[in-house]
Amino acid sequence: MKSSPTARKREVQEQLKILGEKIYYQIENGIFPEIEMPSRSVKNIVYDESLKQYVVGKNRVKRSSKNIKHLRPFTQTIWLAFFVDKLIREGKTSTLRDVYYSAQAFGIEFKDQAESDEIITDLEALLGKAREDYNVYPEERSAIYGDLTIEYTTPGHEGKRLNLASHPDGYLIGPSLSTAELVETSAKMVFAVEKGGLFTRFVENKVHEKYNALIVDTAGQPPRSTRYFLRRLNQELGLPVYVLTDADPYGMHIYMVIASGSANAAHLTELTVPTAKWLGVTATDIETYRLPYVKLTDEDIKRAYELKSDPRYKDERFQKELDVFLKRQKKAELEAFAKYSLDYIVDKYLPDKLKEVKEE
Amino acid sequence: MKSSPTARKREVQEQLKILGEKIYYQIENGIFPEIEMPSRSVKNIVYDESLKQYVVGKNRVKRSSKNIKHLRPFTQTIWLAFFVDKLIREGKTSTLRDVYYSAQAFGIEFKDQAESDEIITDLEALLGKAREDYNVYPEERSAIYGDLTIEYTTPGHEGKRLNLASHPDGYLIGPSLSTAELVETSAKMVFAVEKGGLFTRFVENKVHEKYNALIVDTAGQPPRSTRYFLRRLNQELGLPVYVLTDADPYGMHIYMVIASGSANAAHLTELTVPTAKWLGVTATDIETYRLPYVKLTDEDIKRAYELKSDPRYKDERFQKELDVFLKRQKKAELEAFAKYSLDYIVDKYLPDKLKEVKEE
Amino acid sequence: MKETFSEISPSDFFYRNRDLAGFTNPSRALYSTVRELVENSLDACELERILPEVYVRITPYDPMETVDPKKYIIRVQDNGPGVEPDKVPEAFGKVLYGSKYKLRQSRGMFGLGGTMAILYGQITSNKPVTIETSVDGVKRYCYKLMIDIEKNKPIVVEKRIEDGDGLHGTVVELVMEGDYLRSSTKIQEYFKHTALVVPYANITFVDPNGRIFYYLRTTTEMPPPPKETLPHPHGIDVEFMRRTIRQSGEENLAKFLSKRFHRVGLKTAIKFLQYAGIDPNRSPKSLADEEIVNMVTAMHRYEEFLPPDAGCLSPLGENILAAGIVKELTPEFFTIVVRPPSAYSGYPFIIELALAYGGKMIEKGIKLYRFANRIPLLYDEASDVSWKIINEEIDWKRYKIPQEAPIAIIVNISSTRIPYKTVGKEYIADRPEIEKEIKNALREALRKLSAYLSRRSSEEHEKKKINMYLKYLPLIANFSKELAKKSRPPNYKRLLSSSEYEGEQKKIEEFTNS
Amino acid sequence: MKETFSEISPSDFFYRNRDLAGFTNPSRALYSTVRELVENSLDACELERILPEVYVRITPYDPMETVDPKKYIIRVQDNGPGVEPDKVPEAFGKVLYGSKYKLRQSRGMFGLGGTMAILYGQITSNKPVTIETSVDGVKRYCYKLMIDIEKNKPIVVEKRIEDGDGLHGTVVELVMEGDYLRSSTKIQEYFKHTALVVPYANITFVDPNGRIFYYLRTTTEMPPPPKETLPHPHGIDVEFMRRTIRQSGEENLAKFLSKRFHRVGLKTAIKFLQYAGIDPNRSPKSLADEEIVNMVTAMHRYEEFLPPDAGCLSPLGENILAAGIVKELTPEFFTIVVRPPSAYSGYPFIIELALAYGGKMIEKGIKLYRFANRIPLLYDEASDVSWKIINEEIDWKRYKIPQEAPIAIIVNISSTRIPYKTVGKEYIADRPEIEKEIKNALREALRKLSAYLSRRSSEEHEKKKINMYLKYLPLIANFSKELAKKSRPPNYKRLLSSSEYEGEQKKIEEFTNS
Repeated sequence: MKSSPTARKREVQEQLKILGEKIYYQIENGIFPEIEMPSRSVKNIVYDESLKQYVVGKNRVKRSSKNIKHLRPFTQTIWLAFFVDKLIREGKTSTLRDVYYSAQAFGIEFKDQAESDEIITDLEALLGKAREDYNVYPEERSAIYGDLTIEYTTPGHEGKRLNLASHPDGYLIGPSLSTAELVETSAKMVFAVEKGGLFTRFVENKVHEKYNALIVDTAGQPPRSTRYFLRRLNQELGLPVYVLTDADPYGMHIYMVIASGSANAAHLTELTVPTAKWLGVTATDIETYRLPYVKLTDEDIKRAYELKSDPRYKDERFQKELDVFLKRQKKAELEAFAKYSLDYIVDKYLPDKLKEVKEE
Repeated sequence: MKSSPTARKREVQEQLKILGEKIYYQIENGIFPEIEMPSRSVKNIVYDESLKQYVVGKNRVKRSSKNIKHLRPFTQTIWLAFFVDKLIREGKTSTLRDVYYSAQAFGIEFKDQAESDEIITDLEALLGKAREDYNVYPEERSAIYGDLTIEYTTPGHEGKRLNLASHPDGYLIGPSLSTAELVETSAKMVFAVEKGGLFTRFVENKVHEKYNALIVDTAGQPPRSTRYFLRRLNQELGLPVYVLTDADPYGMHIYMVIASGSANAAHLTELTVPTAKWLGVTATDIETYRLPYVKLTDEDIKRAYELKSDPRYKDERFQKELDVFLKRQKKAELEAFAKYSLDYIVDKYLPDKLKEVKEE
Repeated sequence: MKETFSEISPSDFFYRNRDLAGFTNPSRALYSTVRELVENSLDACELERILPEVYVRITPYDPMETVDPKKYIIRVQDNGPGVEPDKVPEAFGKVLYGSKYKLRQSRGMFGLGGTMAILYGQITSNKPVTIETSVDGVKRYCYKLMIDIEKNKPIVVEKRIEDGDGLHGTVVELVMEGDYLRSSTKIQEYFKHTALVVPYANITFVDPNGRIFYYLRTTTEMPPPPKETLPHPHGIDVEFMRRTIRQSGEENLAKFLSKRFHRVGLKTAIKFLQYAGIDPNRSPKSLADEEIVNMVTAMHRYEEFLPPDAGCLSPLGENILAAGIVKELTPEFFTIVVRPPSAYSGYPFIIELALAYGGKMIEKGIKLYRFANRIPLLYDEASDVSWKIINEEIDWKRYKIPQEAPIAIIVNISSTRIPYKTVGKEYIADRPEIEKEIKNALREALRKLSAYLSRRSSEEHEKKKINMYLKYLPLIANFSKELAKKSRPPNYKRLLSSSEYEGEQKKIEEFTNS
Repeated sequence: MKETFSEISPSDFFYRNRDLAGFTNPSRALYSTVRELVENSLDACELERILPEVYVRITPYDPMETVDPKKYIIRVQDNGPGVEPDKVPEAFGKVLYGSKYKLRQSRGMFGLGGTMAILYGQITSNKPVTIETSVDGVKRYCYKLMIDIEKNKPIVVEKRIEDGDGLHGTVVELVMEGDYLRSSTKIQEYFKHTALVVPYANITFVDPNGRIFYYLRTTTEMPPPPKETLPHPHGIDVEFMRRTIRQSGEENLAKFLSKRFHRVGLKTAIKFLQYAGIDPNRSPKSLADEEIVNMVTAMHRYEEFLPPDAGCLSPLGENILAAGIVKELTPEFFTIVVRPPSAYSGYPFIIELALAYGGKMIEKGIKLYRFANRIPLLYDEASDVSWKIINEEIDWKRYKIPQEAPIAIIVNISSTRIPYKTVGKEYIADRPEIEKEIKNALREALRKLSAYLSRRSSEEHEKKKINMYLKYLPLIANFSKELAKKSRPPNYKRLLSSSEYEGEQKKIEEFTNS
């Protein structure tokens, strides 16, 4: 991603105007308006070996207002285009939920938020831009801490700078941070951790100083704004990203989504950090470090089998880890290292694993 | 709450030492050690009219190591005392989850986190201090934004100051912020809102400037650290607190817990803001503002009936609102105002309601 | 100690084991009595093609007694053909004696029911039963009978001849211990069900509280009377063959088979005997035991016999069933499926199935009305083959019928022999042949209901479609104006007037990530 | 068209309705045949207190036929008392004739089973049944019989006398169409169940494949033989009273009642007659019909009669049941509850219930073994009163028995009259009196199991307790040292040696916010 957030917003506005003109022209000429976009059907989602992520294939779908079944989603899509155009012009953001409710003011209905989320994703596919580019954010928030100076582009804060090591509870990765310019950092790497508890532990144990690192709390499966921000840290600042998760199939998959993206966002190629590395906690670590564990649930086992046949996991290392999960039937949490002491994970486990990954 | 966070930590350490000495003395004298604490049984939780909150009554329970059924929780409690003493000495914090795992390093078992959470609450009752005072925090985090300057007491950041209007995504209310000294503010009031989406809307619409306000995202039912912080804003800075929630029985109860505390924390009296006011969204507002609504669920209805007979709700206004809920069977979300426009809630609803509350 | 042996009479056997015929307790016995007597009346009328008028009354024997169980007088009166006076004592006072021991469809199966009711009345009240009957309307014969149970013989206590008043028919009145409190629901249900399949009858029921229930005639069409028939070769056993041979007078086997068996002509008989390797010219009585066994086995295996002719059966017929459904259920939609005759073990049967949907009388969910030779079956529904089919064999999803749709299913099986599982005659055994016919009938009915529902919904659908264009096109026009920053919306009215959009019914193209 | 009437014989009735007695199809018929014949053998032996030796063999009739259903030879041989030669034809060739039509407990109830098996054999194979019997071991009488079904009469096809070889007993051998493939599970289950309650019998079963199953005797104790008994006043009806009066020779009612009814002495008879307002000196035969009805009604209501004496019953007894359970189930724990005799409608009955737990043979969950007069009941378990009690009436939580605990429950009801619901004799009707006894028996057994389990667990508990102090006290000592900033832990050893902590078993004080 080379273009800055500001530039991208301008691009989106241009695309929306062209879309409007096209539809206007069709109607004026007595043609039922129609739009075309890449198909997001499962059949059209393919794994791209070189990008190491899922991408949408070449199939495109037409949505025509002539087709009675398309009429409603067609209108919803055009309304959304109109709505986000207005958001950008006014310098406002909206949550996914706000979009759902806002429609009513314009005579548009969504039967539930799932339906409006679906249309938001459609617009992403149509424009080839992430929803953050048109100011729509989810509510979940994750956080960052460490020596990074940013400059806001948010209206009212433009030009102001902030150093992200100034608040030890960490900074929320919200719309302002997502769209801020990255000015300067002394950091050499990024640790993305799955949990707030470990994030606090890392800050308290000065991992940012000891390792010259930025620390990111992904708050579980990271929201897209966080994946987008991780990518910027990686691409714009050239920082390697290391991911720490719980030792279970879902934890592994948090890493994988950061590195290779999700099938849901296959239509977007700028949300991944292909060079991100998974430090652990691996299935093997449970044995090596004799961690307290619980039995895999049926759900976990099912998930592990799914991942085994997922092309993103074809790497031998991941296959092996999945096999260990299935064989030992154990899972463990990041907090499990507290069995030894609160510092153990920082002072012992982290150096071990960094060494291991670098030797690979 | 008069004493500063730092002073309170010293108090806790003193209490822990006395506890240890008492047990040491008992054992040395051939007595099975025992401790005594206020009973947290439902029978011993009473509503205090003057404090307008639940408090524990005069019943006390003895936990004796002689009783085989007490032996295990007794040991767990003493271990926890030992563990948090260490935390404070080392200037570290721990999540609830970390406590659960840390026990293993000392030969103590908890069968699940619910059990360790229970013991943490016991220690609160034993010492009469909130767990934040002995450095144990939950993972949930809420946020604050607005013109407030704080000074950290966190090790490594002591004496550093930060203005909370400097990061538009808001500041996490984590351990550092909770324990910071409140230095200076130009704010005249605090808005506590239930949701991140609305929090962002308020920041974007400059509610902090228009109303000279601090904006707090409670992230649903606020974690205790946030209630503790709201109380500090109210008590130390003398700011009135206004609460905005979804229009349903659970939303109402978010306000009520901020104002009058929860039964779970009846053993602590320093987590409430008795003067906090509920702006809405009320059941009546759903009709007045013709908001999009959904039907109350069975769960909601059950909850409403429970609240009706709750002494905290005996005020006529709350009884009336609960009756409206039960009669109309409707509930609505804060985002529902987006039906009119994204600005409506700030420009129209908020002034209306502030006026209404002040006229009361 | 030596064993001593003794013989008991059939009456005595059923007296000792009355549970078996549905006379388990005072409540069940009262219901069984009403049912057996009403069925006898209906059977008698139908056999003579008389439009039935049946009057049923239950009165407390002693008005001062208030607590059930107590003694009741049960009176059932019909306008049937009456019973020949000299047959009366044995027809009503002897077990295993009656007019139903032949291969002909009738409601009664075991020929036990009426006499069992009388027997039960006698042992609980010690009162004789009163029978009044007239075959010609000129003379009415009035009997009072008891049964000598040990000897299985009627005892005539009193016999009078009265003026017939021009009315033919039979009245049975007996006294028995019953429990109306606990059986009233079933008894009323019995009448309602019966009314559904005999819309050509007038039935009046006066309950012990004096309340009168009328079930009125809405059609004068009656089902054809059942005929007696010869046994089909597939349905016989060795014992039956031995008996038939013993009674036979035919000189050779070919003639014997063609005269004594259903669906066997001379040609078929000869072809079959050749198949079985038996000389067609042999005398039937010359067959050795072993040869009889072999011939019966061959008959079961020989597949060229035509299936049994259902001409001897008396199904309800579409018209009568329709009249009953319209009268008792007033549905929004109904369909009747009459399956072609089929047979199990050599007994012919016909399945008639009706499916009714909606309207004010039918409640949500599936209500099953079961009939066997027009007898309502009310007990043990869960064990019945029809219920098994509804629950286990039908893929309801296929028919796109909404869950909890208000549906009534009426199944009537007509046969010379209903395969009940118990003497209580309450549920049909699951013979594969019967299962198949009911299944096919139900499937056909469900297809029709499914077609009806989808026709109804597609009409609604068309209307909805036009409204959608009217609603959405103006919105699209306006948003495009805003996006393109134009000063006025594009003219979408041309699209609305274009007839083009109406044709568009193509399958939706993929457009969601599902 | 006029109705024609005809009479049929009891054989003919059951021939036409053989479904009713469990002869529904070749698979069920084979099972029923084995069962009826084995039961007759066991009954005969037990009546004479002979330790039973029963040999059962099923052989294919034609070894070349391979597909079921096909013809089988069934042979059942016992060492019983044999049948008087002159009674043989009627005992085996006539329906409703037998030794069981009296008030005495026996396995057979309807006196139909054996003859039905023979009848079924005849109609499917046309072969005579072979009976060989010897009462003295000197002469053995060998009969070949057929049944004239229409006349309900035996036909003696052959009669021979052979040397008895010193062996008494009876052999029945018949040929019938059967389906062993589909009935083998039930037949084997039948033998296993039977072995559980007749541990005093040797049973050998040779299946059609030549496999031999032995069920060996482990005790020589036998239950007391059942006795014939007079009817109890609560269990009679008007018909019965009329018959008894007709046969009576007593000069007055007081004597009549005391001689003809169970539990009625002269004093009781007089007290009762005073209660009923009838002069005790009247002759029984002088009673009018109405008076008989009133007397019977009064007898039912009079509560001073002693309950029926169960002396005529032949329950298994604890020893025999224990022997059977140890032999067939080898449980970790078992308990037997024998309820005091009770009665329903004047028929005495006794419930014996055993509950077995654990061990290698009993699987997880509840397995129910049902017996009625020692007959295993294998079909329709779900409809049985015992199953209803287990599922609906027992509050299992009360007994703190873990879910899925391996439990076997054996219920045997002994009575002069078992209230079956069908002729097939497969499940017990839910009479309130019987329900109550089974429920009480089960509760008592569960209390004992519960006590056993808690005794076992409290021993484990005591050991655990001491270990807990050993584990936790050192920890407490150490943490208190740390908190108090002392240099050495306090001396906790004294606490361990104190005997005080062992006594502490007080109810836990409230300490959690629940």
